[in-house]
Amino acid sequence: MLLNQFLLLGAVLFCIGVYGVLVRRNGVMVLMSIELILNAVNINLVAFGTHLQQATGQAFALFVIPIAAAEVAVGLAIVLMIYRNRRSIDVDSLDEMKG
Amino acid sequence: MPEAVLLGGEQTTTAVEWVVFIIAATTTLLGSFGVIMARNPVHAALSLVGSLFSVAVLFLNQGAEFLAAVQVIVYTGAIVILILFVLMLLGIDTEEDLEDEPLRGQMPVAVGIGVLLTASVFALTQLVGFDVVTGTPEVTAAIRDDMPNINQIGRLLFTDFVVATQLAGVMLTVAVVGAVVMARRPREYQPIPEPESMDAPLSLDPTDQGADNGAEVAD
Amino acid sequence: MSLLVTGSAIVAQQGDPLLFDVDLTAVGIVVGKVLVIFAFLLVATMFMVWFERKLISDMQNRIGPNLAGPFGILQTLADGIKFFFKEDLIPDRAQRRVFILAPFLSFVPAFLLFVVIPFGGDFNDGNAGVVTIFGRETFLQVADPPIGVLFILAMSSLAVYGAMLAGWSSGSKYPLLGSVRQSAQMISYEAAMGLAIIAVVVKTGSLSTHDIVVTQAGEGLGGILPNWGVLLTLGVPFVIFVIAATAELNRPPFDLVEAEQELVGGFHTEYSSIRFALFFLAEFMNTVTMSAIFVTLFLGGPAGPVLFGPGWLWGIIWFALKVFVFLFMFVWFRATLPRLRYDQLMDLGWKVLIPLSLGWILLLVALDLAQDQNWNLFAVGIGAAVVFFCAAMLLRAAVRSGQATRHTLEVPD
Amino acid sequence: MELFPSDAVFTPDVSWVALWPMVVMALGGLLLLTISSLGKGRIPRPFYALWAVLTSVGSFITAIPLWAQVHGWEDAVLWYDPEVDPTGPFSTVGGVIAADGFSVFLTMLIAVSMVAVVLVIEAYLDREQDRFPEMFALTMFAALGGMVMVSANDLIVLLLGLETLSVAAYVLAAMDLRRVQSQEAGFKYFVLGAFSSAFFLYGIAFIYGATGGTGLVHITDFLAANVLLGSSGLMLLLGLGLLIVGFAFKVALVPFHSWSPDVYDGTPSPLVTFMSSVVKVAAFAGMLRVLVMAFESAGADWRPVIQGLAVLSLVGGALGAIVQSNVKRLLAYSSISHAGFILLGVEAASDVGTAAVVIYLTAYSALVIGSFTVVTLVARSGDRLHTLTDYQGLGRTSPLVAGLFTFFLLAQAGVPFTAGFYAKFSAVIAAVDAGTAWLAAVAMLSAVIAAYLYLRLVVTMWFVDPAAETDTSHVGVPAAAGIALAGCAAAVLWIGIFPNTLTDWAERSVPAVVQPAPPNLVESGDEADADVEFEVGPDGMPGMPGPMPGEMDFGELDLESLGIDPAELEAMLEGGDLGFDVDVEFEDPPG
Repeated sequence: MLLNQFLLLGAVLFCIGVYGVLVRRNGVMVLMSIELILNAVNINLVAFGTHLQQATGQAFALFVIPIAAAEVAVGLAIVLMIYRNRRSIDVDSLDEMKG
Repeated sequence: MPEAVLLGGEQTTTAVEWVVFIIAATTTLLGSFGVIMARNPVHAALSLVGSLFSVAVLFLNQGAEFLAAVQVIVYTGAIVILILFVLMLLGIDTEEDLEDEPLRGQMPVAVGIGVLLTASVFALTQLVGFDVVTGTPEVTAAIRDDMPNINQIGRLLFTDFVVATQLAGVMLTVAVVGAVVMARRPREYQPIPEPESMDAPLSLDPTDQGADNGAEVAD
Repeated sequence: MSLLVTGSAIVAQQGDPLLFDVDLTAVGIVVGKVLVIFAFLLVATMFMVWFERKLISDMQNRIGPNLAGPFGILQTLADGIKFFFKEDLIPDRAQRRVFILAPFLSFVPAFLLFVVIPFGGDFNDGNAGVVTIFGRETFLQVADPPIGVLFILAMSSLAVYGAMLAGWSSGSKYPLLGSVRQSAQMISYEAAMGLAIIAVVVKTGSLSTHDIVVTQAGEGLGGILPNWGVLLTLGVPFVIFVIAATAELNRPPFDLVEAEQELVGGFHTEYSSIRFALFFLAEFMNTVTMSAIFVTLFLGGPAGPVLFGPGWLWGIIWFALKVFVFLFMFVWFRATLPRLRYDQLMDLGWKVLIPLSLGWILLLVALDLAQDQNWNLFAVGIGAAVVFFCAAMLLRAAVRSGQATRHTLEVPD
Repeated sequence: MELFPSDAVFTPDVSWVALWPMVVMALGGLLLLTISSLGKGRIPRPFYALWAVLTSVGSFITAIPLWAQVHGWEDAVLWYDPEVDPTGPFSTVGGVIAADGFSVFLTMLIAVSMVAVVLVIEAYLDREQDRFPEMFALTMFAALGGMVMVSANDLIVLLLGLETLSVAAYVLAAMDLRRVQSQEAGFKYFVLGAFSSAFFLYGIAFIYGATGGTGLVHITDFLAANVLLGSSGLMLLLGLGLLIVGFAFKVALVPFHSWSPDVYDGTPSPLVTFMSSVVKVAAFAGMLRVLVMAFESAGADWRPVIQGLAVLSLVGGALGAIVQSNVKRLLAYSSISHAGFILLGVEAASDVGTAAVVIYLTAYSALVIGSFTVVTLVARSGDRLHTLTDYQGLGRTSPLVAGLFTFFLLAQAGVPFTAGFYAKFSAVIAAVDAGTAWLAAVAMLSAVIAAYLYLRLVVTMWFVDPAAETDTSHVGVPAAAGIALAGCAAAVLWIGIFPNTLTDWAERSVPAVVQPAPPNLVESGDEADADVEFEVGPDGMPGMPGPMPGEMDFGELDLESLGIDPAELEAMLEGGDLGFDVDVEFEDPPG
């Protein structure tokens, strides 16, 4: 069973995700980077579960997936809201300039 | 008295496992680089699909069939589709026009953490070796050879993890309610413009870096 | 001395007996099976294209294709050759790489889906569909993973990408609108489809398509009726699945993605030549595959009586006949039903199908539990029906209340 | 030879009394959503506020029998039932939910805080003419997540409680749909929260890899029985470090704090009361249970880290607050400084320290809810007036509000005979008791610095003339907010003047390591033909999951349906070759 290799892959993926969260300036991209981090965690959990010969690792990973889904849903809703509000603010400020 | 604990499965690595691992790990990393490098958000989302799909293959490689299927169904079938949907709906799919940098102040700290982390995992796996794990498995959840993977996980979800399962339901309810609340807006609501004096970390103008959001000097 | 009695959930070894011992013969057999289904799918698709045109023209008192070959049966082939020699256009504003990739993304999942479908074998008298080829026992299906049903869901969720990316990468308005409609529609109906499938899984107790067929091949109610999924689940999930699958396939009356009057050609407006042919083929291939899934989940797959001759052949015959019924149904839908409006489509998905399928699963589980615990089935049924009714009324009231106050909300843009 | 078929299902033992507070909260939230979906626009909003208050009170009341079961009925003030003996701390549902003094007391604290928070939200919604009741439902679900966190005895459950709390909190922060600043605060909170959850998760993954389990009791036992060397030890440390980083982000400790002023600033003011009370209580409770209980034996490894974080937070919070011109940002920094004080109790890793944490969290909740209620009121319609300028001359225009704010600020500064003083005192004592007197000295020094900023705000209110742009209209106190303010003020005074009651409770509010109860065996069929009771030796028994010594009563079983032949069992019992003691009473003796 491979373990070290999975752990290293997880660590690299985690760092790539962290880099993405820090560097990307687009809100949706930040969300995607968070997905990468959570997947790094899942890789670790499944690898440990297989190493320890437990189904617990997989069950735990199964809980990480809904967490990711919930976070994406809420995050996208907030992004949508920011975008909408900003656009109407731009329109409003144009109106002010006219008057 | 016979052994009650089933610690099945020999701990050897087959050539097939190696080959699958190397291919899937490479595509995972390539995809994740695509996510953080791509200029175009839709391309990034596609790279994400590739990366997540490869992770599903890695799960298969580890014998986690159910998890692999769920990974594909939830991530590629729902999460990334949702992301693409929002990108297309807002029309922000061509360049980075939803600017944001929520973590400006934390950058050095977090980069430090990242470096430290990779270094320690590297040390963990390469320098110290993995012969000294003393973890005794909780036999409650030992992987059994005589039962399909999905049955074992199902049993765990409704016995040992029953509280967690219920809580995941509550959490998803909260997410649904939250997303609905956010996504609708009463007709009479007019957005209040941001005051000049306030800190504006997000801006539409790509050249505008915004005020520094650290300590603000009074008066 | 042993007290241990192995329970039903324990199985010694699962899946295709062919794979217990992998050697060159086994590999050869698998490759052979892949080639067979590849050929079958292509032929079935070509037949379906012809069949649809011919049947619709019959229904509309026209003649339809009649020149290429007998009854115009080679018309599809002629069309294919024509497409192949057309000029291949890529719009200037298109995202080139994605534009080229998209047709394959919709074509490949359609093939992969068929991999888990049992298409033959004798399921009578506890035979469990095992056939012997070159001295090796095997199933007449390419792969029987223990998560076959989830594989179906996963592949059908991948199929969205083709159309979605095609529309986006075209760099043009109508295809983009088509894509956005497509993704919303797919997400909405996939939930209902998944829940309908879960009803079957609950009753048959397995996620493997082969095991599902084996269960359905068993003796049904009173020894007269078949033990098919459609009867096991009391009918409703079947209807939900038919509706959801039609929407998932973007076939009429749910073909809003390519509604000609509103969106020109929808997501494939900008496609031409062989790329367009791929989309066209994928669409019909998906129809065939989806019919095969219907048959597998609800109509007992290849299970059926053997009248004479070899059993495995009758499996294939029954399977083909059952698939044909559904192909006919899809064409019939197209010929008779008018297209839905977009809000009707969404309302049907979210406010009718998803709650109904969810409630139906609860009902089935309640009845199962009652049977298991020796409760009075009749009382439990009545109780479940009352709960079902109350929940439906609550939902209706909430929807009404939401509609009444909708004018205070801004329509999302 | 195994007694049970290998597909027998063992279900965890469920003690509902420990779950009722959470169940009430969850049901209340769900029913509120149902009612609001049915009666949209027809039911006045105060009804929903009342509903939320009643649910919180109900949750509190259901926690009383639990406290009584843990500590004895003489403490339950409402009724007395000598029939029930106190069982002491216990855990339920397979040991993932702990019921000990710590969890019960903090559950009650969350319920009480919820009452005040809901009242403030109601006052705010009334002023802003907002009709939507979902804000109440979301706070209730978040409080549920908090309750789960304070009683979680398993890292997975802790994580899911945290996520329930956090997801709701992200939405709440972005809830002011008119101000894009609020959504930006929400997004910032979301990104940081998701980021910290990811660290947290990664930490859990390593701890799971090192110890082979996620249950806190399992970890405690494992660390007591094994010495981790080499990569296992490194893995454990790595996991622990990542967990601490995750917690530090959540409770905003320096240097993981910089989100907190921005988020406090952008979030609708009444919801800051929630974020700074319930969220902090839950996060600190989780941190304390994980570090002090599960990783007690690794104290030498994590205590220096916590000490460092404490020093940085104490000093950084106080210094950062001095230069702020926005009252919400100022209070955000001050709460960072408070978090440093709470760390003093965590760092002590002792019962005294735990009691200090409980006392501090109680006092801090009252103080911070009171303070932010005043901020909500002063912000006027639109929730926009938060600068120091807006507070100039408040003492003259609205003496009542200014007076209460002064009281809460002085209490936060630690003036004697207030809750703030007593809380800081307990934290310092705990640090000295744990042998880290230098830390106590740093804490007192930072308290002096922090006192300056509170005084600066007080002076602004009473002794500075309002500037030209200051809104000098009178700040009214709506009834709902008035009740919350009065409650908080009373609590602050009461804790300050009669600290003994709280100390008494807090000293009994310590987390306990409790082995999970044995699971039940699911039987299919209703015809029981034997009453089976096992006495299991130290190695467990064949066919049963895990070594679970002790007696377990499987109650009445239908042997046939379990695949056990009664006659064969009888023969085995007589033969005595089962390897463990079993006591079977046959209803219908075989043979």
